[in-house]
Amino acid sequence: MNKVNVLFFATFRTRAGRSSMEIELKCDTTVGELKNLLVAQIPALEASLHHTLVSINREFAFDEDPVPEGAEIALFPPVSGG
Amino acid sequence: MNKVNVLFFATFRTRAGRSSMEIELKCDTTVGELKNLLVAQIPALEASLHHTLVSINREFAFDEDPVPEGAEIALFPPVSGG
Amino acid sequence: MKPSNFPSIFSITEDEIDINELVDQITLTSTGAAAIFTGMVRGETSREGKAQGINYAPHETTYLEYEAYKPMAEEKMRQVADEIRARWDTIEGIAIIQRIGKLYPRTPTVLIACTASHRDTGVFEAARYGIDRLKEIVPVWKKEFMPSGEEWIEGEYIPKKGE
Amino acid sequence: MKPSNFPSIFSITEDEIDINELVDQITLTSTGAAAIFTGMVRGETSREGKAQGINYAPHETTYLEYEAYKPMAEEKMRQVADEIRARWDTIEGIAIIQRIGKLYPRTPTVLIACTASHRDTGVFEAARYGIDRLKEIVPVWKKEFMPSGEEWIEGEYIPKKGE
Repeated sequence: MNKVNVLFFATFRTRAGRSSMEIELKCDTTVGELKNLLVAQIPALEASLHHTLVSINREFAFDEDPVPEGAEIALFPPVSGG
Repeated sequence: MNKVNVLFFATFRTRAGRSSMEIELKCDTTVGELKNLLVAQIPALEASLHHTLVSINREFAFDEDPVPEGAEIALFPPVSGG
Repeated sequence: MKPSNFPSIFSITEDEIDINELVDQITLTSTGAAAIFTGMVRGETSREGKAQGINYAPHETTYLEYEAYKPMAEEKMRQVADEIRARWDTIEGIAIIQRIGKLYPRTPTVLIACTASHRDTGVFEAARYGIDRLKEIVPVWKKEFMPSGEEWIEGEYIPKKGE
Repeated sequence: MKPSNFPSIFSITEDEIDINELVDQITLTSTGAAAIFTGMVRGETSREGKAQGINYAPHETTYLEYEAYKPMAEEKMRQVADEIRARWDTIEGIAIIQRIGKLYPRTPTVLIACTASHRDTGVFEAARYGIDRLKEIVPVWKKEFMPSGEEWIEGEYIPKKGE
Protein backbone atom coordinates (compact mmCIF):
# COMPACT_ATOMS: atom_id res chain seq x y z
CA MET A 1 0.00 0.00 0.00
CA ASN A 2 1.04 3.58 -0.60
CA LYS A 3 -0.03 6.24 1.89
CA VAL A 4 -0.05 9.72 0.31
CA ASN A 5 -1.01 13.16 1.52
CA VAL A 6 -3.44 15.11 -0.69
CA LEU A 7 -3.59 18.90 -0.40
CA PHE A 8 -6.58 20.94 -1.58
CA PHE A 9 -6.38 24.58 -2.61
CA ALA A 10 -8.85 27.34 -3.51
CA THR A 11 -12.20 25.95 -4.75
CA PHE A 12 -11.02 22.41 -4.02
CA ARG A 13 -10.34 23.30 -0.39
CA THR A 14 -13.78 24.89 -0.16
CA ARG A 15 -15.55 21.94 -1.79
CA ALA A 16 -13.60 19.34 0.20
CA GLY A 17 -14.24 21.25 3.42
CA ARG A 18 -10.63 20.63 4.41
CA SER A 19 -7.15 21.56 3.27
CA SER A 20 -5.66 18.06 3.20
CA MET A 21 -6.30 14.38 3.72
CA GLU A 22 -4.33 11.15 3.84
CA ILE A 23 -5.34 8.35 1.57
CA GLU A 24 -4.05 4.80 1.10
CA LEU A 25 -3.54 3.73 -2.50
CA LYS A 26 -2.77 0.42 -4.10
CA CYS A 27 0.62 0.32 -5.75
CA ASP A 28 0.64 1.57 -9.34
CA THR A 29 -2.40 3.76 -8.82
CA THR A 30 -2.46 6.53 -11.44
CA VAL A 31 -3.44 10.16 -10.99
CA GLY A 32 -6.68 9.50 -12.92
CA GLU A 33 -7.55 6.64 -10.59
CA LEU A 34 -6.71 8.76 -7.54
CA LYS A 35 -9.11 11.47 -8.74
CA ASN A 36 -11.91 8.88 -8.99
CA LEU A 37 -11.12 7.60 -5.50
CA LEU A 38 -11.27 11.11 -4.11
CA VAL A 39 -14.64 11.82 -5.72
CA ALA A 40 -15.96 8.55 -4.28
CA GLN A 41 -14.99 9.80 -0.80
CA ILE A 42 -15.85 13.48 -1.32
CA PRO A 43 -18.66 13.75 -3.91
CA ALA A 44 -18.56 17.58 -3.75
CA LEU A 45 -15.26 17.45 -5.64
CA GLU A 46 -16.87 16.07 -8.75
CA ALA A 47 -18.12 19.41 -10.08
CA SER A 48 -14.56 20.74 -10.12
CA LEU A 49 -12.85 17.74 -11.63
CA HIS A 50 -13.16 18.59 -15.32
CA HIS A 51 -10.82 21.51 -14.74
CA THR A 52 -8.43 20.16 -12.14
CA LEU A 53 -4.71 20.60 -11.97
CA VAL A 54 -2.82 17.95 -10.07
CA SER A 55 0.73 18.10 -8.77
CA ILE A 56 2.94 15.29 -7.52
CA ASN A 57 5.82 16.40 -5.34
CA ARG A 58 5.30 19.98 -6.57
CA GLU A 59 5.43 19.20 -10.29
CA PHE A 60 2.38 19.19 -12.55
CA ALA A 61 1.06 15.65 -13.10
CA PHE A 62 -1.39 14.06 -15.53
CA ASP A 63 -4.02 11.32 -15.45
CA GLU A 64 -1.74 8.58 -16.77
CA ASP A 65 1.11 9.34 -14.33
CA PRO A 66 1.66 6.81 -11.52
CA VAL A 67 1.52 8.10 -7.94
CA PRO A 68 4.90 7.40 -6.30
CA GLU A 69 5.17 6.14 -2.73
CA GLY A 70 4.65 8.73 -0.03
CA ALA A 71 4.03 11.44 -2.61
CA GLU A 72 2.77 14.93 -1.79
CA ILE A 73 -0.24 15.35 -4.04
CA ALA A 74 -2.19 18.59 -4.57
CA LEU A 75 -5.47 19.31 -6.38
CA PHE A 76 -6.33 22.82 -7.45
CA PRO A 77 -7.98 24.88 -10.19
CA PRO A 78 -6.04 26.73 -12.91
CA VAL A 79 -3.96 29.38 -11.16
CA SER A 80 -5.06 33.00 -10.81
CA GLY A 81 -2.19 34.78 -9.08
CA GLY A 82 -0.58 38.06 -9.97
CA MET B 1 18.75 96.49 -28.38
CA ASN B 2 17.83 93.16 -26.86
CA LYS B 3 19.52 92.04 -23.66
CA VAL B 4 19.40 88.25 -23.24
CA ASN B 5 20.78 85.83 -20.70
CA VAL B 6 22.79 82.90 -22.07
CA LEU B 7 23.19 79.74 -19.97
CA PHE B 8 25.97 77.21 -20.56
CA PHE B 9 25.75 73.57 -19.56
CA ALA B 10 28.12 70.60 -19.46
CA THR B 11 31.04 70.99 -21.89
CA PHE B 12 29.86 74.48 -22.79
CA ARG B 13 30.02 75.56 -19.17
CA THR B 14 33.51 74.09 -18.88
CA ARG B 15 34.72 75.72 -22.09
CA ALA B 16 33.12 79.07 -21.32
CA GLY B 17 34.51 79.00 -17.80
CA ARG B 18 31.16 80.25 -16.53
CA SER B 19 27.58 79.07 -16.30
CA SER B 20 25.91 82.15 -17.79
CA MET B 21 26.47 85.56 -19.34
CA GLU B 22 24.39 88.51 -20.44
CA ILE B 23 24.74 89.77 -23.96
CA GLU B 24 23.19 92.67 -25.86
CA LEU B 25 21.89 91.82 -29.31
CA LYS B 26 20.60 93.91 -32.15
CA CYS B 27 16.94 93.37 -32.87
CA ASP B 28 16.24 90.49 -35.27
CA THR B 29 19.45 88.66 -34.37
CA THR B 30 19.10 84.98 -35.18
CA VAL B 31 20.34 82.00 -33.20
CA GLY B 32 23.05 81.40 -35.82
CA GLU B 33 24.27 84.99 -35.48
CA LEU B 34 24.19 84.75 -31.69
CA LYS B 35 26.42 81.65 -31.84
CA ASN B 36 28.96 83.59 -33.90
CA LEU B 37 28.87 86.51 -31.47
CA LEU B 38 29.50 84.14 -28.58
CA VAL B 39 32.48 82.52 -30.29
CA ALA B 40 33.88 85.97 -30.97
CA GLN B 41 33.75 86.71 -27.23
CA ILE B 42 34.69 83.21 -26.02
CA PRO B 43 36.89 81.50 -28.63
CA ALA B 44 37.03 78.28 -26.57
CA LEU B 45 33.41 77.66 -27.52
CA GLU B 46 34.26 77.20 -31.17
CA ALA B 47 35.37 73.56 -30.87
CA SER B 48 31.95 72.60 -29.51
CA LEU B 49 29.81 74.55 -31.91
CA HIS B 50 29.36 71.97 -34.65
CA HIS B 51 27.35 69.88 -32.22
CA THR B 52 25.50 72.50 -30.21
CA LEU B 53 21.94 72.43 -29.05
CA VAL B 54 20.36 75.77 -28.39
CA SER B 55 17.18 76.52 -26.48
CA ILE B 56 15.14 79.69 -26.39
CA ASN B 57 12.84 80.01 -23.41
CA ARG B 58 13.28 76.28 -22.78
CA GLU B 59 12.33 75.09 -26.26
CA PHE B 60 14.84 73.79 -28.78
CA ALA B 61 15.81 76.49 -31.29
CA PHE B 62 17.59 76.48 -34.64
CA ASP B 63 20.04 78.73 -36.49
CA GLU B 64 17.39 80.57 -38.48
CA ASP B 65 15.17 81.30 -35.47
CA PRO B 66 15.10 84.93 -34.25
CA VAL B 67 16.04 85.60 -30.63
CA PRO B 68 13.05 87.24 -28.91
CA GLU B 69 13.48 90.12 -26.50
CA GLY B 70 14.69 89.21 -23.04
CA ALA B 71 14.89 85.54 -23.97
CA GLU B 72 16.48 82.88 -21.79
CA ILE B 73 18.97 81.19 -24.11
CA ALA B 74 20.93 78.03 -23.35
CA LEU B 75 23.78 76.30 -25.17
CA PHE B 76 24.60 72.69 -24.50
CA PRO B 77 25.74 69.45 -26.09
CA PRO B 78 23.38 66.61 -27.06
CA VAL B 79 21.86 65.33 -23.83
CA SER B 80 23.20 62.31 -21.96
CA GLY B 81 20.86 61.81 -19.01
CA GLY B 82 19.30 58.64 -17.79
CA MET C 1 33.51 41.05 -15.47
CA LYS C 2 30.18 39.47 -14.74
CA PRO C 3 29.90 37.27 -11.69
CA SER C 4 28.97 33.70 -12.49
CA ASN C 5 26.20 33.60 -9.89
CA PHE C 6 23.50 36.09 -10.64
CA PRO C 7 21.06 36.88 -7.83
CA SER C 8 17.59 35.35 -7.96
CA ILE C 9 14.91 36.07 -5.37
CA PHE C 10 11.64 34.15 -5.11
CA SER C 11 9.11 34.73 -2.41
CA ILE C 12 5.53 34.12 -1.42
CA THR C 13 5.00 36.57 1.41
CA GLU C 14 2.38 38.27 3.52
CA ASP C 15 4.59 41.32 3.88
CA GLU C 16 4.43 44.57 1.96
CA ILE C 17 6.44 44.50 -1.27
CA ASP C 18 9.46 46.81 -0.94
CA ILE C 19 10.44 47.63 -4.51
CA ASN C 20 13.46 49.73 -3.50
CA GLU C 21 14.92 46.89 -1.46
CA LEU C 22 14.23 44.21 -4.08
CA VAL C 23 15.76 46.19 -6.92
CA ASP C 24 18.79 46.89 -4.75
CA GLN C 25 19.20 43.16 -4.08
CA ILE C 26 19.38 42.34 -7.80
CA THR C 27 21.64 45.25 -8.76
CA LEU C 28 25.27 44.30 -9.43
CA THR C 29 28.13 46.67 -10.21
CA SER C 30 27.66 45.66 -13.85
CA THR C 31 23.94 46.56 -13.78
CA GLY C 32 22.70 49.63 -15.64
CA ALA C 33 19.01 48.89 -16.16
CA ALA C 34 16.07 47.37 -14.31
CA ALA C 35 12.63 46.64 -15.76
CA ILE C 36 10.03 46.09 -13.09
CA PHE C 37 6.39 45.06 -13.26
CA THR C 38 4.03 45.38 -10.33
CA GLY C 39 0.36 44.44 -10.27
CA MET C 40 -2.12 46.02 -7.88
CA VAL C 41 -5.61 45.21 -6.65
CA ARG C 42 -8.05 47.15 -8.84
CA GLY C 43 -10.87 48.71 -6.83
CA GLU C 44 -12.81 49.62 -9.96
CA THR C 45 -12.78 47.64 -13.15
CA SER C 46 -14.26 49.65 -15.97
CA ARG C 47 -13.31 47.62 -19.02
CA GLU C 48 -15.33 44.72 -20.36
CA GLY C 49 -12.82 42.00 -20.85
CA LYS C 50 -11.45 38.59 -20.21
CA ALA C 51 -8.61 37.76 -17.88
CA GLN C 52 -7.48 34.25 -17.12
CA GLY C 53 -10.57 32.83 -18.77
CA ILE C 54 -13.06 34.88 -16.80
CA ASN C 55 -15.28 37.30 -18.66
CA TYR C 56 -15.85 40.40 -16.60
CA ALA C 57 -18.01 43.47 -16.75
CA PRO C 58 -17.41 46.78 -14.99
CA HIS C 59 -17.56 46.21 -11.23
CA GLU C 60 -16.19 47.19 -7.84
CA THR C 61 -13.82 45.13 -5.75
CA THR C 62 -13.74 45.50 -1.97
CA TYR C 63 -10.66 43.34 -1.52
CA LEU C 64 -8.96 40.19 -2.77
CA GLU C 65 -7.83 37.26 -0.70
CA TYR C 66 -4.84 35.38 -2.09
CA GLU C 67 -3.68 31.91 -1.18
CA ALA C 68 -0.71 29.91 -2.45
CA TYR C 69 0.68 26.42 -2.44
CA LYS C 70 3.81 28.00 -1.11
CA PRO C 71 6.62 25.45 -1.63
CA MET C 72 5.44 24.59 -5.15
CA ALA C 73 4.88 28.27 -5.94
CA GLU C 74 8.45 29.14 -5.00
CA GLU C 75 9.74 26.23 -7.10
CA LYS C 76 7.66 27.39 -10.07
CA MET C 77 8.99 30.93 -9.61
CA ARG C 78 12.47 29.47 -9.90
CA GLN C 79 11.35 27.76 -13.10
CA VAL C 80 10.07 31.07 -14.50
CA ALA C 81 13.44 32.62 -13.70
CA ASP C 82 15.26 29.72 -15.38
CA GLU C 83 13.08 30.16 -18.47
CA ILE C 84 13.89 33.88 -18.52
CA ARG C 85 17.63 33.21 -18.30
CA ALA C 86 17.38 30.58 -21.04
CA ARG C 87 15.70 33.11 -23.37
CA TRP C 88 17.70 36.24 -22.45
CA ASP C 89 21.26 35.40 -21.43
CA THR C 90 21.84 39.10 -20.80
CA ILE C 91 19.68 39.13 -17.67
CA GLU C 92 21.64 39.62 -14.44
CA GLY C 93 19.27 39.61 -11.44
CA ILE C 94 15.68 38.41 -11.16
CA ALA C 95 13.17 38.99 -8.36
CA ILE C 96 9.74 37.36 -8.35
CA ILE C 97 7.47 38.14 -5.41
CA GLN C 98 3.82 37.28 -4.81
CA ARG C 99 2.12 38.80 -1.82
CA ILE C 100 -0.74 36.75 -0.33
CA GLY C 101 -3.46 37.34 2.26
CA LYS C 102 -6.21 39.95 2.29
CA LEU C 103 -5.24 42.79 -0.04
CA TYR C 104 -7.13 46.01 -0.65
CA PRO C 105 -7.38 48.19 -3.76
CA ARG C 106 -4.20 50.04 -4.76
CA THR C 107 -1.99 47.52 -2.96
CA PRO C 108 0.84 45.96 -5.00
CA THR C 109 0.32 42.19 -5.02
CA VAL C 110 3.05 40.95 -7.31
CA LEU C 111 6.45 42.05 -8.54
CA ILE C 112 8.73 40.85 -11.32
CA ALA C 113 12.03 42.68 -11.71
CA CYS C 114 14.87 41.91 -14.11
CA THR C 115 18.21 43.68 -14.30
CA ALA C 116 20.81 43.85 -17.06
CA SER C 117 23.77 45.97 -18.07
CA HIS C 118 21.77 48.01 -20.61
CA ARG C 119 18.13 48.62 -21.45
CA ASP C 120 18.38 47.20 -24.98
CA THR C 121 19.14 43.67 -23.76
CA GLY C 122 15.60 42.33 -23.58
CA VAL C 123 15.13 43.40 -19.98
CA PHE C 124 11.62 44.78 -20.66
CA GLU C 125 10.59 41.68 -22.59
CA ALA C 126 11.98 39.46 -19.83
CA ALA C 127 9.87 41.18 -17.16
CA ARG C 128 6.79 40.91 -19.36
CA TYR C 129 7.48 37.22 -19.96
CA GLY C 130 7.91 36.72 -16.22
CA ILE C 131 4.50 38.10 -15.25
CA ASP C 132 2.81 36.23 -18.10
CA ARG C 133 4.35 32.93 -16.98
CA LEU C 134 3.68 33.56 -13.30
CA LYS C 135 0.02 33.88 -14.19
CA GLU C 136 0.16 30.52 -15.98
CA ILE C 137 2.15 28.17 -13.77
CA VAL C 138 2.70 29.54 -10.26
CA PRO C 139 0.08 28.00 -7.93
CA VAL C 140 -1.57 31.06 -6.41
CA TRP C 141 -5.31 31.79 -6.37
CA LYS C 142 -7.43 34.74 -5.43
CA LYS C 143 -10.96 35.17 -4.19
CA GLU C 144 -12.67 38.42 -4.99
CA PHE C 145 -14.90 40.15 -2.43
CA MET C 146 -17.37 42.59 -3.95
CA PRO C 147 -20.32 44.57 -2.58
CA SER C 148 -22.48 41.96 -4.34
CA GLY C 149 -20.76 38.88 -2.92
CA GLU C 150 -17.62 36.80 -3.24
CA GLU C 151 -16.17 34.67 -5.99
CA TRP C 152 -13.09 32.54 -6.55
CA ILE C 153 -11.18 33.69 -9.62
CA GLU C 154 -10.00 30.74 -11.67
CA GLY C 155 -7.45 30.91 -14.43
CA GLU C 156 -7.68 28.98 -17.67
CA TYR C 157 -4.15 27.86 -18.40
CA ILE C 158 -3.59 24.09 -18.30
CA PRO C 159 0.12 23.34 -17.88
CA LYS C 160 1.63 20.80 -20.20
CA LYS C 161 3.86 17.90 -19.27
CA GLY C 162 7.20 19.16 -17.98
CA GLU C 163 5.97 22.69 -17.26
CA MET D 1 -14.98 55.21 -13.74
CA LYS D 2 -11.67 56.78 -14.65
CA PRO D 3 -10.85 60.18 -13.23
CA SER D 4 -10.32 62.81 -15.87
CA ASN D 5 -7.09 64.05 -14.34
CA PHE D 6 -4.46 61.37 -14.31
CA PRO D 7 -1.45 61.97 -12.07
CA SER D 8 1.84 63.03 -13.66
CA ILE D 9 5.03 63.53 -11.69
CA PHE D 10 8.17 65.14 -13.11
CA SER D 11 11.24 65.84 -11.09
CA ILE D 12 14.91 66.65 -11.30
CA THR D 13 16.15 65.93 -7.81
CA GLU D 14 19.26 65.37 -5.72
CA ASP D 15 17.33 63.03 -3.44
CA GLU D 16 17.27 59.26 -3.47
CA ILE D 17 14.63 57.81 -5.80
CA ASP D 18 11.88 56.17 -3.73
CA ILE D 19 10.22 53.72 -6.13
CA ASN D 20 7.59 52.58 -3.60
CA GLU D 21 6.44 56.14 -3.00
CA LEU D 22 6.42 57.12 -6.68
CA VAL D 23 4.45 54.06 -7.77
CA ASP D 24 1.97 54.72 -4.97
CA GLN D 25 1.51 58.29 -6.18
CA ILE D 26 0.50 57.16 -9.67
CA THR D 27 -1.74 54.29 -8.56
CA LEU D 28 -5.48 54.97 -8.83
CA THR D 29 -8.31 52.69 -7.70
CA SER D 30 -8.66 51.73 -11.37
CA THR D 31 -4.97 50.78 -11.64
CA GLY D 32 -3.97 47.13 -11.94
CA ALA D 33 -0.51 47.30 -13.52
CA ALA D 34 2.67 49.36 -13.34
CA ALA D 35 5.68 49.09 -15.63
CA ILE D 36 8.75 50.74 -14.20
CA PHE D 37 12.20 51.35 -15.61
CA THR D 38 15.14 52.40 -13.49
CA GLY D 39 18.67 53.03 -14.67
CA MET D 40 21.68 52.72 -12.39
CA VAL D 41 25.30 53.83 -12.49
CA ARG D 42 27.32 50.92 -13.87
CA GLY D 43 30.59 50.42 -12.01
CA GLU D 44 31.87 47.95 -14.58
CA THR D 45 31.06 48.07 -18.25
CA SER D 46 32.03 44.83 -19.93
CA ARG D 47 30.33 45.10 -23.29
CA GLU D 48 31.86 46.79 -26.29
CA GLY D 49 29.15 49.04 -27.55
CA LYS D 50 27.76 52.39 -28.41
CA ALA D 51 25.44 54.44 -26.28
CA GLN D 52 24.31 57.91 -27.15
CA GLY D 53 26.89 58.16 -29.90
CA ILE D 54 29.86 57.20 -27.74
CA ASN D 55 31.76 54.05 -28.56
CA TYR D 56 32.91 52.39 -25.41
CA ALA D 57 35.18 49.56 -24.43
CA PRO D 58 35.15 47.61 -21.18
CA HIS D 59 36.06 49.97 -18.34
CA GLU D 60 35.47 50.89 -14.72
CA THR D 61 33.50 53.86 -13.48
CA THR D 62 34.23 55.43 -10.09
CA TYR D 63 31.20 57.71 -10.15
CA LEU D 64 29.11 59.91 -12.43
CA GLU D 65 28.28 63.54 -11.91
CA TYR D 66 24.96 64.63 -13.39
CA GLU D 67 23.82 68.15 -14.12
CA ALA D 68 20.54 69.41 -15.57
CA TYR D 69 19.01 72.51 -17.02
CA LYS D 70 16.31 72.00 -14.47
CA PRO D 71 13.33 74.11 -15.60
CA MET D 72 13.68 73.02 -19.22
CA ALA D 73 14.27 69.41 -18.16
CA GLU D 74 11.03 69.34 -16.19
CA GLU D 75 9.16 70.88 -19.14
CA LYS D 76 10.63 68.27 -21.50
CA MET D 77 9.64 65.52 -19.06
CA ARG D 78 6.10 66.83 -19.30
CA GLN D 79 6.42 66.65 -23.08
CA VAL D 80 7.57 63.03 -22.87
CA ALA D 81 4.51 62.28 -20.72
CA ASP D 82 2.24 64.05 -23.21
CA GLU D 83 3.74 62.00 -26.04
CA ILE D 84 3.15 58.80 -24.05
CA ARG D 85 -0.50 59.72 -23.43
CA ALA D 86 -0.97 60.60 -27.10
CA ARG D 87 0.31 57.16 -28.13
CA TRP D 88 -1.28 55.03 -25.39
CA ASP D 89 -4.58 56.46 -24.20
CA THR D 90 -4.80 53.61 -21.70
CA ILE D 91 -2.03 55.03 -19.51
CA GLU D 92 -3.24 56.33 -16.14
CA GLY D 93 -0.31 57.71 -14.12
CA ILE D 94 3.20 58.67 -15.23
CA ALA D 95 6.27 59.43 -13.11
CA ILE D 96 9.53 60.65 -14.63
CA ILE D 97 12.40 61.30 -12.24
CA GLN D 98 16.04 62.13 -12.92
CA ARG D 99 18.41 62.21 -10.01
CA ILE D 100 21.41 64.56 -10.37
CA GLY D 101 24.64 65.20 -8.47
CA LYS D 102 27.46 62.79 -7.72
CA LEU D 103 26.20 59.23 -8.05
CA TYR D 104 28.10 56.03 -7.34
CA PRO D 105 27.81 52.59 -8.93
CA ARG D 106 24.59 50.66 -8.18
CA THR D 107 22.67 53.87 -7.48
CA PRO D 108 19.39 54.38 -9.38
CA THR D 109 19.70 57.60 -11.37
CA VAL D 110 16.48 57.68 -13.36
CA LEU D 111 12.97 56.29 -13.14
CA ILE D 112 10.09 56.08 -15.60
CA ALA D 113 6.89 54.50 -14.33
CA CYS D 114 3.57 54.12 -16.14
CA THR D 115 0.36 52.69 -14.71
CA ALA D 116 -2.74 51.31 -16.42
CA SER D 117 -5.72 49.14 -15.57
CA HIS D 118 -4.19 46.00 -17.12
CA ARG D 119 -0.77 44.85 -18.30
CA ASP D 120 -1.85 44.33 -21.92
CA THR D 121 -2.54 48.03 -22.48
CA GLY D 122 0.88 49.08 -23.75
CA VAL D 123 2.16 49.93 -20.28
CA PHE D 124 5.52 48.19 -20.89
CA GLU D 125 5.95 49.85 -24.28
CA ALA D 126 5.04 53.22 -22.76
CA ALA D 127 7.76 52.93 -20.11
CA ARG D 128 10.28 51.91 -22.74
CA TYR D 129 9.28 54.82 -24.93
CA GLY D 130 9.62 57.15 -21.94
CA ILE D 131 13.22 56.25 -21.15
CA ASP D 132 14.18 56.35 -24.85
CA ARG D 133 12.73 59.85 -25.23
CA LEU D 134 14.18 61.10 -21.96
CA LYS D 135 17.61 60.17 -23.30
CA GLU D 136 16.89 62.18 -26.46
CA ILE D 137 15.29 65.43 -25.37
CA VAL D 138 15.56 66.02 -21.61
CA PRO D 139 18.52 68.36 -20.96
CA VAL D 140 20.62 66.38 -18.50
CA TRP D 141 24.31 65.54 -18.88
CA LYS D 142 26.75 63.36 -17.07
CA LYS D 143 30.47 63.40 -16.54
CA GLU D 144 32.16 60.10 -15.95
CA PHE D 145 34.97 59.76 -13.40
CA MET D 146 37.20 56.75 -13.98
CA PRO D 147 40.47 55.55 -12.45
CA SER D 148 42.08 56.82 -15.68
CA GLY D 149 40.51 60.29 -15.66
CA GLU D 150 37.27 62.09 -16.31
CA GLU D 151 35.16 62.64 -19.39
CA TRP D 152 31.90 64.37 -20.29
CA ILE D 153 29.47 61.96 -21.90
CA GLU D 154 27.72 63.52 -24.86
CA GLY D 155 24.68 62.14 -26.56
CA GLU D 156 24.12 62.19 -30.28
CA TYR D 157 20.44 63.00 -30.72
CA ILE D 158 19.69 66.33 -32.41
CA PRO D 159 16.12 67.42 -31.64
CA LYS D 160 14.03 68.54 -34.54
CA LYS D 161 11.89 71.64 -34.79
CA GLY D 162 8.97 71.39 -32.38
CA GLU D 163 10.53 68.63 -30.22
